[in-house]
Order: sequence, then C-alpha cells, then structure tokens
Amino acid sequence: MAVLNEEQRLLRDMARDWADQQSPVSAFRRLRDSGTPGVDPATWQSMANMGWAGIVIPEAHGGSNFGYLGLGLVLEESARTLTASPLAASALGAASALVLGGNPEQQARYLPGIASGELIACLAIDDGPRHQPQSFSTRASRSDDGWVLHGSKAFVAEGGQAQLLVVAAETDSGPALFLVEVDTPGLERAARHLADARDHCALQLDAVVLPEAALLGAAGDRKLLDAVLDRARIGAAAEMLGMAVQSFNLTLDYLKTRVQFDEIIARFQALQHRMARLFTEIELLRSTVEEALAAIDRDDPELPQLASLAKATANDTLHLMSREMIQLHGGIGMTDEHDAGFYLKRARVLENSWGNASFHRDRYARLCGY
Amino acid sequence: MAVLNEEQRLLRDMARDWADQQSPVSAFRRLRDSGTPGVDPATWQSMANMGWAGIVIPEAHGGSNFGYLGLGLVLEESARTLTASPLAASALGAASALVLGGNPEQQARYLPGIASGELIACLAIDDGPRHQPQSFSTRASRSDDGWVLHGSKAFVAEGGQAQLLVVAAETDSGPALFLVEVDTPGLERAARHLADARDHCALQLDAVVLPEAALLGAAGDRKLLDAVLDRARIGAAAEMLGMAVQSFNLTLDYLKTRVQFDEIIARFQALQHRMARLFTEIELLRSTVEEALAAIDRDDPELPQLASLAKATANDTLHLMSREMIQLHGGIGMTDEHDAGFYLKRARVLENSWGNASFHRDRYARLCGY
Amino acid sequence: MTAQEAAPGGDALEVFRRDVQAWLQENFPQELAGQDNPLAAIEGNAPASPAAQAWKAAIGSRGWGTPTWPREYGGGGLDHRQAKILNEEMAAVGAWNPIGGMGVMMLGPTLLEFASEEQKRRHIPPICRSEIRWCQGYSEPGAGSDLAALQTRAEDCGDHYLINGQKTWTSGGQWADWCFALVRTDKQRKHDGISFLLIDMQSPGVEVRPIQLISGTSPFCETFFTDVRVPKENLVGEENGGWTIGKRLLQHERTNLSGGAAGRGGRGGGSLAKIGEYYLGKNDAGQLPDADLRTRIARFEMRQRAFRLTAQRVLAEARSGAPAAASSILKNVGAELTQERAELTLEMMGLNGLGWEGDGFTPQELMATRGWLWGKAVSIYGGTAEIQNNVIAKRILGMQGE
Amino acid sequence: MTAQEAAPGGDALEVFRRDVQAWLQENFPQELAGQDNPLAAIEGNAPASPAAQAWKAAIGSRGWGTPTWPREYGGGGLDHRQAKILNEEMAAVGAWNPIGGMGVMMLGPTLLEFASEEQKRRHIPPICRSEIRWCQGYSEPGAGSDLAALQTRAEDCGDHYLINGQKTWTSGGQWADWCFALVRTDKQRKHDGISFLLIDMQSPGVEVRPIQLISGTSPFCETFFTDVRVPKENLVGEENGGWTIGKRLLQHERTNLSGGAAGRGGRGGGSLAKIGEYYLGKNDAGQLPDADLRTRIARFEMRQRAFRLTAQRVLAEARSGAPAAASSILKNVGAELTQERAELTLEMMGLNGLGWEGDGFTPQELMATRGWLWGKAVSIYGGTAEIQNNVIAKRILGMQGE
Repeated sequence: MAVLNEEQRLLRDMARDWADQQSPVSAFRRLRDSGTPGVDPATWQSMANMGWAGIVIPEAHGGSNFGYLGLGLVLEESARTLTASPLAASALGAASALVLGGNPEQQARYLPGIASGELIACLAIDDGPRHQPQSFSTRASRSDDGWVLHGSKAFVAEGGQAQLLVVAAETDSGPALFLVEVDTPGLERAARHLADARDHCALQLDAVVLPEAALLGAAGDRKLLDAVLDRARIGAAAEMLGMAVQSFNLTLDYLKTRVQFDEIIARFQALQHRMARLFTEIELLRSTVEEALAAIDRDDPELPQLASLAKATANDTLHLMSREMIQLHGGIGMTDEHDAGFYLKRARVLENSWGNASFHRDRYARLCGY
Repeated sequence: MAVLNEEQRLLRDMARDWADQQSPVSAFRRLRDSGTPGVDPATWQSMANMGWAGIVIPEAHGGSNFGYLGLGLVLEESARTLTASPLAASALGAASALVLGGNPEQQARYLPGIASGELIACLAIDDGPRHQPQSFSTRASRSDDGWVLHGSKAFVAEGGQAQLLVVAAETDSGPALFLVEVDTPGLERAARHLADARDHCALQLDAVVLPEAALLGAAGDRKLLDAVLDRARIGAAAEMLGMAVQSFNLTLDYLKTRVQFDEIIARFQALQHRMARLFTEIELLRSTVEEALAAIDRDDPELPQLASLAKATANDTLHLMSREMIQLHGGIGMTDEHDAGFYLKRARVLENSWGNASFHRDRYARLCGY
Repeated sequence: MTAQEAAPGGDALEVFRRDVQAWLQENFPQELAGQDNPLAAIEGNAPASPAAQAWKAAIGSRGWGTPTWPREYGGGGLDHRQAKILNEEMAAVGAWNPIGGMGVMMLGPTLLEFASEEQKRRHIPPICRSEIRWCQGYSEPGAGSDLAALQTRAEDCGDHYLINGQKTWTSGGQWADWCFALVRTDKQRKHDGISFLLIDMQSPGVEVRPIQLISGTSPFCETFFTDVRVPKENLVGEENGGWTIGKRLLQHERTNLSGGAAGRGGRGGGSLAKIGEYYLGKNDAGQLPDADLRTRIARFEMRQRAFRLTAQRVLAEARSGAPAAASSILKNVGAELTQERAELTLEMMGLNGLGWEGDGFTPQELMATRGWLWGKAVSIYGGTAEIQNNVIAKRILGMQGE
Repeated sequence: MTAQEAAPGGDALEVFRRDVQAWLQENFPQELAGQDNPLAAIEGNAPASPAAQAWKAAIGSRGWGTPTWPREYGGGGLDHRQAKILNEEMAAVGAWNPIGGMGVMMLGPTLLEFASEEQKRRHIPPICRSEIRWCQGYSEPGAGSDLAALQTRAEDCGDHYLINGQKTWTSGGQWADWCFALVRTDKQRKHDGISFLLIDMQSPGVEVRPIQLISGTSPFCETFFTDVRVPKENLVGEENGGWTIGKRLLQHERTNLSGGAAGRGGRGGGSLAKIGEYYLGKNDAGQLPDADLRTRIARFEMRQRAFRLTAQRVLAEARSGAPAAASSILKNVGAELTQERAELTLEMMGLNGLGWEGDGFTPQELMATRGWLWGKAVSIYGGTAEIQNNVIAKRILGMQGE
C-alpha cells in the first residue's frame, strides 16, 4: 500500500504548482483554438527541464530512476489541468517498453533522448478503435536479416509528434514489440481528430522493413507486452484521477457560488449527498491508483490485477464525475467557453484507451480464476 | 398497451377495499406468529367467495373467464397487504397449466374445484433452489400404462396446503407436466421454513406411478411449459408491484411524520429526490406488469419478452424499494414489530422465484437475438 | 366514450380517410418521400428545395400542420380520430409534417388559451403556415432553474414598454422573426412582477449572439435588449400576470420534450445490439462477446421499453380521464435514456465514436460524437432533472411539509 | 519517524517478541487455537469454557487485551510496534483477544481523555480485565439521527441525579453491568443541556426489554429508567458538558465500525466467486455461467479491494501525519459492501439463502439469511448513511453555506 515519502510529496507539490501556474486549462484552450492539436513544444520543454521525462529511466541513461509512483504523481497533476504533453506516451509508455524489454544497445540508443525530452516516443498497439491486445492483425514476418511489417494502427496517442514508435505486431510465435523510427520507408501517418483535441494518428504499415535490432525482447513474449500495457493503463488511471479531482473541485466551487431560489445551491441537501458520494468514489480511486503505481515499483506479482483494478475504477469514477460535472453546472457547463466539456471529452478518450471498464472487470475476474 | 376498462377498475377497487379491510398486514402477522405458516382457510374462503379463484377459468368450468389482467389486479392488491393465500399458485399457476394444456377430461375433473377454491393446486417446477427450467433432474419414464416419476422438487410454493400438484419432469422427448394428487404413493412432502413465513415445501418423488391421463398436453412440449411459466412470472411481478406500492406508501407516510432536527424529514431534499426516483421506478414497473398481463389476454406473440421484462423490472424495483424502505425508516424498520421486515423478506422470496433479474435479462437478450 | 359518439362515426371517418388520400396524392411531392430530417431543429435552416417549400405551403394553407387547432385561426379543425387518420395516411406515403418549431409546440396553444381575440387573429395563422419563426426569451444568466429570478426590465412608457436586459438559451434566436419573452414589470414582487410579451426581433436594440456549445455550433443564442420599444398591444394577458402564462407554456414544452424522447426512442436508429454486433461481432453462441456490455444493453433496452409503455399509459390514462402520472417522470427517464443510449453507442464504437471531424470516421460515427455531447443538455433544458425531482416530490408526493 | 526513534530499537523489539512467545506458550491454552467466534457480539454470551475463562483472565491481568492503554489503569503500556508484534504472535498460535466490547472500544478511550483520576482508577481496570460489561444509553425513540433531541431527564437532587426516561438500541443491555448514558440536565438548551453519566444497571428502577429484530433475537434492548438514583460522582466531565464527550465517544465507535467492516471484508468467509462456483458451477471457459452475476461479483470484489486499500491508506496517512480522509467515507462504503455481499450471497444460494429454520438448509445458508437481515442495520447504527453524507458534505467539503 502506497504512502508517499518526503521526496515524493515534494515532487507532487512541485508538479501541482507547475500545472497551476505554467499549464492551466487556459493553455490547453489556446492550443485547441490554435488548430494544431496536442502539440506545444514549449510546455514539453518545460516539463523535460524538470526531469519528468526521465523519472523511470535508469541514471546510466540520463534518468533519475525515481520510480513509477513519482511519475504517477506528475501525470496526475499535469492531467489535472489538461496539460497536452507526451508525458504518458513517451516518459511512461515507450520508456517502459525500452526499460523492460530493451537490450543494452537499444537502451543506450534511445533512452537518453527520451529522458531529456528531445526524443518523443510512443506506443502503437491497437489495430482498431477498441483495445484488443489478445491478437493483432498487424503482422511481422521474418525476412533475410530482420522483419517486414504489414498492417495498420488506429489512434496512436501522441503519434503525430513522435519520432519513435513502439509497434505491436503478431509474429509466428506470438505478439512482439518493434522499435520503428517514423521516417522508415513504408510507414505512413495520418492525423485523427478526436473530440479531445489532442494528438492522435493512424498508421499505415506497408512492407516496413526493419533490422533484427528493431525487435524488443523476444518475439512471442506476451509477458513483456502485458507488462508494458499495465504500465500504460496505470498511467492513464493516474491522469484520470487528476481529471476527476479537478472536475470535482471545479464543480464544488461552482455550487458554492451559484445562487438560485435565493440560496447558494451548495446548501441543497440532494446536491450535498451527490457530492459526498463523488468525493467518496474519488477517494477510493486514489487508493487504487497509488497502490498500482507502488506495485510497479515493488515488482508485485499481483500487478495485473491491480492495474485492472485501477483502470476500471478510474473509468467508472471519471465517467460518473464527468457526467455529474455537466449536470451540476447546468447550462453553463454545456457551453464551449466553460471548461467542463474539455474534461468530458478527454475523459471518454482515456476511458476508451487501454481497455474500458468491461475489459478490465473481465480481466480481473479471469485473473482471480472465475 | 393496457388501459383498464370499467369492469377491471371496479374489480381492482373491490380487491383494494377487501385487502385493506379483510386482510391487512396485521392478519399476516397473526398468521406468522401462530406458527402455521401461510395457511388461513378463512381468508382463502373469503377470496374464493368473491370469485377470484376462477378469474381465468372458462365459464363452462365454473370460472368467470375475466382474463389475466383482472386476476393480476387482484394479485397486486392482495399482495399489497401481504395476504397469505394460494391465489397465485392455484388460481393463476395451476389453473393456467390446465387451461392451456389440459384435455377436456382433465379440465372437467379439476378446474371446477380450482374455480370454487375448494381444490388448491400449485406448480412444482424447480428441482433446486434456483430457477432452471432448461432441464430437470426429475425424470418421468414410460411404464406399461402410464408413467413413473423419480426425483425431487424444492420450495414448492403453497405446496403444503395443495391437494393437486403440477409437476415438471424430463422425459425422453423433453420436458413434460404431470398432474399429481398429493396422496399418490411414493410422494413425500416436507415443509420448508423460509424467511417469508409462507407455505413452501420440498417434494420427494420415489417411483411415483401415474396413469397416462396424468400427462398434461404432450411430452416434450416446451412451449406449454414456457407459457405456464410466463404466466407464473407475470403473476409474481403483479404481486411484487403491489408490495412495492405499499412499501413506498408506508415509507412516504413515515417520512411525513418523523421529526428529526426539528423538521419533518420529508422536507429533506436528499430524501425527496430518492423518493422521486423510487416513485418513477414503480410507475415504470406498473406499465410493464399491466402490459404483460394484457399481452396474455390478447395472446401476444411477444409474451415471452414481456414476461421477462415485467419480472426483471419487478425484481430490480422491489429490491431497491425494500432496501430503501428499511434504510429510510432507520432503526424502527429493523425491529420485528414494524412491518418493513415482512416486505423485505417476502420480496427476496419472490425475486428468487420464477427467475431472478439476471435470468430474465439474459432471456430477453436471447429472445431479441443478441 | 361520449367524446367519440359526438364525433363523426365510422363511415364519416372512412370518407375522411379517402379525402386525405386524395389530397396527399395531389399535394405531397413524391420525390420528398421519407426525406424528413429530424436534426433540422438542432442544425438550423438548410435551404429548402422548391418541392419542400411547395409541400409546406400546401399543408400550411390547409391547416393540417396544426390539425386540431381551430379553423378560424388557420388550424385544421380536426378531432383526434381524424388527426390520427391524417398521421397514418401521411406515414403511408412517406410524408411528414413540416409545420413545427416553438410557435406550434409552445406559443400557439398558449395564445389559444390566454391571448386576446385580436392577438390570436394576428399571430396564430402565420404559425399554422410556418411563416413566422418564434424563439423563447425565458432564461437569463442568473435565472436558470429559478426562472422567476429574471431581471430583464420592461419599463412602462405609456403606449409602449422599454426593454433592457439579457436573455440566454434563446433557441433559434438567430433565425427567429419574433420572440415570446418573460420580462419584469415590477421589481418589488418576484412571481407577481412578471409579464408575458411578444417582441419583434427586428426592433432596434435587439442583438443576438449564437452560443458555441460543447457539441459545436448550436441553435441557442444570447439575446441582448437595449432600449427596445415594444407596443403595449403585444402584452399577452395582464401586466404582472405573465408567470401563470409562462408556466403553462412550459407544460407544453415538457410534454413535447418527453413525447419527443419517447418518439426518438421509438424510431431510435435501430437497436443497440445491432451496433454492438457491427463493432464487436458475435461469439459462437450468437451473443455479443462482451458479456458485461451485453447485460447493460439488455438493461437499457428493457428500460427503454418500460419507458415507452409508460408514455403510452400516461397518454391513454389522460384520454380516458383516469389520473395521469406526471410529465416530470417521463422527462427524467427520457433524458436518462437518451444519454445512456449515446454513452453505450460510444462505448461500442470505441475511439471511433469520439471522432470530431476529418478523415477516419463514418458519418454515423461523427454524428454519434456530436449527438452524445448535445444529449447532455436534455437533462438540463426544459427544467433540470433536479427540478423535475423537486416537482415529483412536492406536487405528486406531497413532501413539501407544512 | 521521531516516535519510532524514541521507542525501543530493533533489538529491544526482538527481545519483546521472544517474551511474548514465551508468555503465550505458558498462558494460551492450545485447545482454543482458532476457536474465536466473531458472532459472539451479535449472538450474546455463550457460556465460556474453563479454558476460555483462563485465557481471558491471563491476558486481562497482563493488560494485553488493551495493549496500548497505560499500565497504571490496567493496560499493557505497549507502543504501536510492540502491539503489532503481540498481534502477530497471537495470530501465529491461533490466539485472539477476548477483551472487547463497548468498554474497550468506546468507553475506555473516552474515560482516559475526559474522566477524573478517581473515575479512571475505578472504571478502567475492570474494562481491561473484561470484568464489567458496559452498554450504551444514547438513542431514544424520538432521538435517532438527531441524537441531541434526547429527553431522558436527570434531575439534580443534591448528592445524586434522579433519572427518568427511555433509551433504545442499548446494545447488550440485558447482559450489561453498567451503562454510559447521555441525559438531559437542562431542558432549555439542546446540545448544551446534556450530561454524560455512568449508571449502574443494578440500580432500582432500571428495566430492560430485549428488542426482537427482523433477523430474530438481538443484543439490543429498550431500557426504561424510572426514578433511578445515580450518585453525582458518576458524572463524567462537567454538568451540561456531556455532548462533547458523547460525540468523541461516537468517533471511537465509527472508527471501530469502519475498521470492523474492513476487517470483516478482510477475513470475509472466502470469495464470493467460490460461493458462486458451489451453487452455479462453471462453464467450459472456467467462468461462472451467469455472466451478469459474474460481472457483479467482479464489481463487488474490485470495490471491496478499493475499500480495503483506502482503509489502509487512511490509517497510514493518519500515522504519518498527512491529512486523513474521513471515517464517514469508510463507514458508508463498508456498510454498502457488507450489505451488497450479503445480497449477492443470497442471490447465488437462491431460495436456499432464505432459509429461516428447520430442515433443508445448511448452517451456512441459515447464517446467510440472518446475516443478510442483520446487515441492514450497519448503514443505520453509528450514524446513518445519510448522516455520514451530511458530515462529508458539511465538514469535509464545506457545503454548509454561510
């Protein structure tokens, strides 16, 4: 069970201040209005300067090896204000794939860049609009001195700004992860505009020829795939926790100022009890997220269950919270000039990433043997 | 869609007055305290005198052929005050089996007694504690001039007072229903005391020899079985509607009199909104029950869906209502001297009879082809 | 039964049916069959084709767009059975009723009940022909659920009022010719200081700004009134007596909204299970492979059916004179179903159901996203879900206390 | 960290552990190993075996039944790390703590904080040895959630109070030797007219009637006080100052209740999935054949895990000085889980899970019925779920207004 130590608390407070001051929601709004979804190099530079891109990367490769609980705190705080950055994709997702599955050459080649923020990398796993990692239609076949990939990927988060992709494909011996630089011949990217106005893209892989050195770990190593995915799931849950907290706080503030029937509506008991319930749900969510993050750091054999617990809880909680945020704001929350819609839209994108609640409940039950 | 005609409304009002005056909950309490669960011949005689035992039985056999919607109204009203009677078992369940599946001889032999209330009959379908009509472990084998039954039945409602049982058994050609008089050799009954303090019993069938004339309809006629079961399900839903209505009304009355914090607690908005929701659910339930009853009368091909809709809705609604009844009454509702516990206990017995909500949701989806 | 006996008997109805058939044959342009666009109310005015214009003119001049309204004010003068036949015959040839909007749904019935003879003769016939578009000037930034807190001021200037203030959520304000508005004519009293005014949107001093919603562009506006002159002949009912009129109009709105939800549920764009089959396939047992989702779809579809049965029951009971359950129930359950359906659809589509624009999405997927977001409003407008629950608790259940 | 450094170091703890082991070897009767009965609190006093009596006497005289209470009042005087070691070693040999009840959970901590030195010396040591059983005289028929509305009157008669009134839900009243009660010493003031009294249940004028619950016989009673004389030395704190003391005691109760739920969840009688497997079997995929039920079991078990993690986090944060989330949250979620678990169990057992008595049911099934019904109380006693939500909204979220 996770209790923050002094350093972790300092990191969280720093991230919180940074998000409030350097990356408030108004920054995301400007980005959205600018028409270049999801990319603000200056913000990412600022985050990288704080060392956040290297939190889970060994010191030998330029990181701080501070652990996933630490990175989770930063993800939570930066997502709280809807910071549009590749932190989850690059510093958590792709970095995890390299740390867990990379050989010394691969790590030495890519990790320092990821740690410094100069190299943006991301995961390209799902072939379709739903999370289905049991098998991939993207195929990798052996060639003379390496591999040839055919297929496509849908909705690669931060794929438009990435220079390195960690691509999942099916081989004869099972699933495998490949390091694919974006300028590799045969690879095409196309932007996909989702409701959250972030950077997503589709990939087309048309006879993409890769050297043997592009393979991460061994072909058919489902454990590696699962380990990487569980980290991505927990990272998304941490982001969702931050969003739920902020949605709750904005709603609470509104209820405390909005007057109807000559009364501050925070005094209406029906609303009080709904807020009490939401607060309770968010407290439960926090426990599952922090526990799952700590479980990565202590290499807990129950990590898969805890990852599914955190992601399913995050989905249910943020789903409810984002609906209640709109409803409790009334008309004003329906307008684009209010931030509520941003949280709602981003919530659903994360809910549908890395497995929805059904997926994770089913997985949890299977892992528990029923 | 069901709209009551004048005669149906008169019948309902009569049943309502009768229940309030002749069969209030205090009558059930006396019965419970008497230690002979579920049997009060005088009450049943009074109901039979009103003609309620013959509502769905043709006039030729002594009934009024008034239809299932009419019977449903009486079931609702009599269950509203927890009347302990074999109305659902005999006048709905067993009578339906004979009306739908009986040949002229069988009908002439049994229906007049059921219609007059002198003969109490009931259904004995499930072998175990859960509703599983897909197959039966009770077996019926052909003998020289009839059938031999082996097996057991669990929780036959009103089985202790019945003289005639409609027993489901598996034959070589599929399920079948048999008319078994309770004094048939090889049949043993044992009382089962459930929390609702009603009449339930278990049957043991040990080489019960029956003549050919004991078979209802044809062996393997699953449609007959389903049609009988759907009537029992809808009847249970009608009873549950009555219980939900009364639970709601008792709770509403309590909230309007209970004072805490110098305020009638009906004025607390959180309670108002919960009651508004419960009221809404009960209105929806009423629509599904009346529609399902009317669907029997008009021989609607969608009856199976509508039966599952009514029973699942009844289960969900009464489950919620019975929980809220206790919670909103606070401590007093936990005491045996208050009636709330009676409703809670009876609710769960009916929820677990003729298929729970999961069963009926699954069935509904299958009937709709998904 | 008495109402039926007073109306034309069975034979007369058959004659009427044949008249309708003949009239439709003559007046409904066959090329329009089935081309109704249910989203027109949200998406605003697409330019109508000549055929559509002709159809609108034909039905409008016959009064059959408002079939049960009195003939003297341009309505059809039909009874309910005739109106039903008209609906049936229109449906049979793929025709629909192009006469609608706030004038028909809300203002017309209200004017019929409260307006002066002169006001009826002036304002109702153009509504029956859909010549004049109306918008609703009710809500203000500080007066949402607490509508009676409205502050837009109408100052008595002898033969006219001078209007100053701001309205919001004026639906269709950017396209409207006229606005029916609640304004404050007495600052000292809350409910009893409100009047019901008809305002020409062309008047100097009226400014309209469309509101951008989370779902994109919208038919809603903010409307600003700066020293707008409104002749006193445009006051409906008594001065300071507008609250009663305004509330009655809201009842028409609520009935239409809940009926609308029932209708949407009815036509509903196919079953959710079909969408699920398309995106998830089926397993060997012929079921959706996601058992959790399958259960929730069944829950939804069963609840939707219970809702529709309730809507029908309420309608039938209202007709037969039995006590009707309240429209508040239908409003809330209808809103919940609309939103739940959208959430389930989106869940099945996965990230494809969150497409905003551009390549990679089917038109259905892009519409799913916008519809999902737009649908969040249905539990807010026309009285929030919370207000409906207050109404149920206080008016139906008597939980007010005292 | 500072607390740890002030306490005995690692070596001293190892010495302590060996002492505990030796002491248990000598004092815990091996035949009792694992025979703890968690339902004793509900079912009342079964006659204790000689071995159980010996074990209770031994641990009581050592003070280890109340390990962290001061030695001078009969406690163990241990720090938290030592208490943890004691727990571990007791668990290792199947021993448990027989010193409990309301005296330990609620009254003792309250007396330690508020009572006079004389009261502490008189009342705490018997609690540590479980010699005196206490019951709680708080609720009254008209004072449930609104506890401060209590009317039981304590009239000042010089050297004693004269008590008249009725208490309800006095848990264990029929077995109790003493009662700690809130009584009214000033009719004019609500909260400030309440005093905290210790009442000998043997006093003339005390009458106890057990309450029959929906689950059958119960440990709860109605207690009637008729001209009961209570010496003034039994007043804890100031006259009219009892509300503060009474509320603090309720905090101990709430902490114990939520901890209890976490504990119950923890030991919990095996997973729901196992019960499901027993009653429903498994399908070819090794899953429960009822997919809807399986989903709800997964939901339940995941929520239970989230709850346990939260209980641990709250405890750890409280220890490390970080802000702790409120006990109200744990109380509500714990109650919800207790009830949901019972409902799911019952659903899986079908009608077997509703057995009341007699043949045809396993003991587990009969216990499931009673436990299910009894469990309906956990969201009512110790502050209803509604009261906890009020507390969360007002104290934590600051939604009181003004």
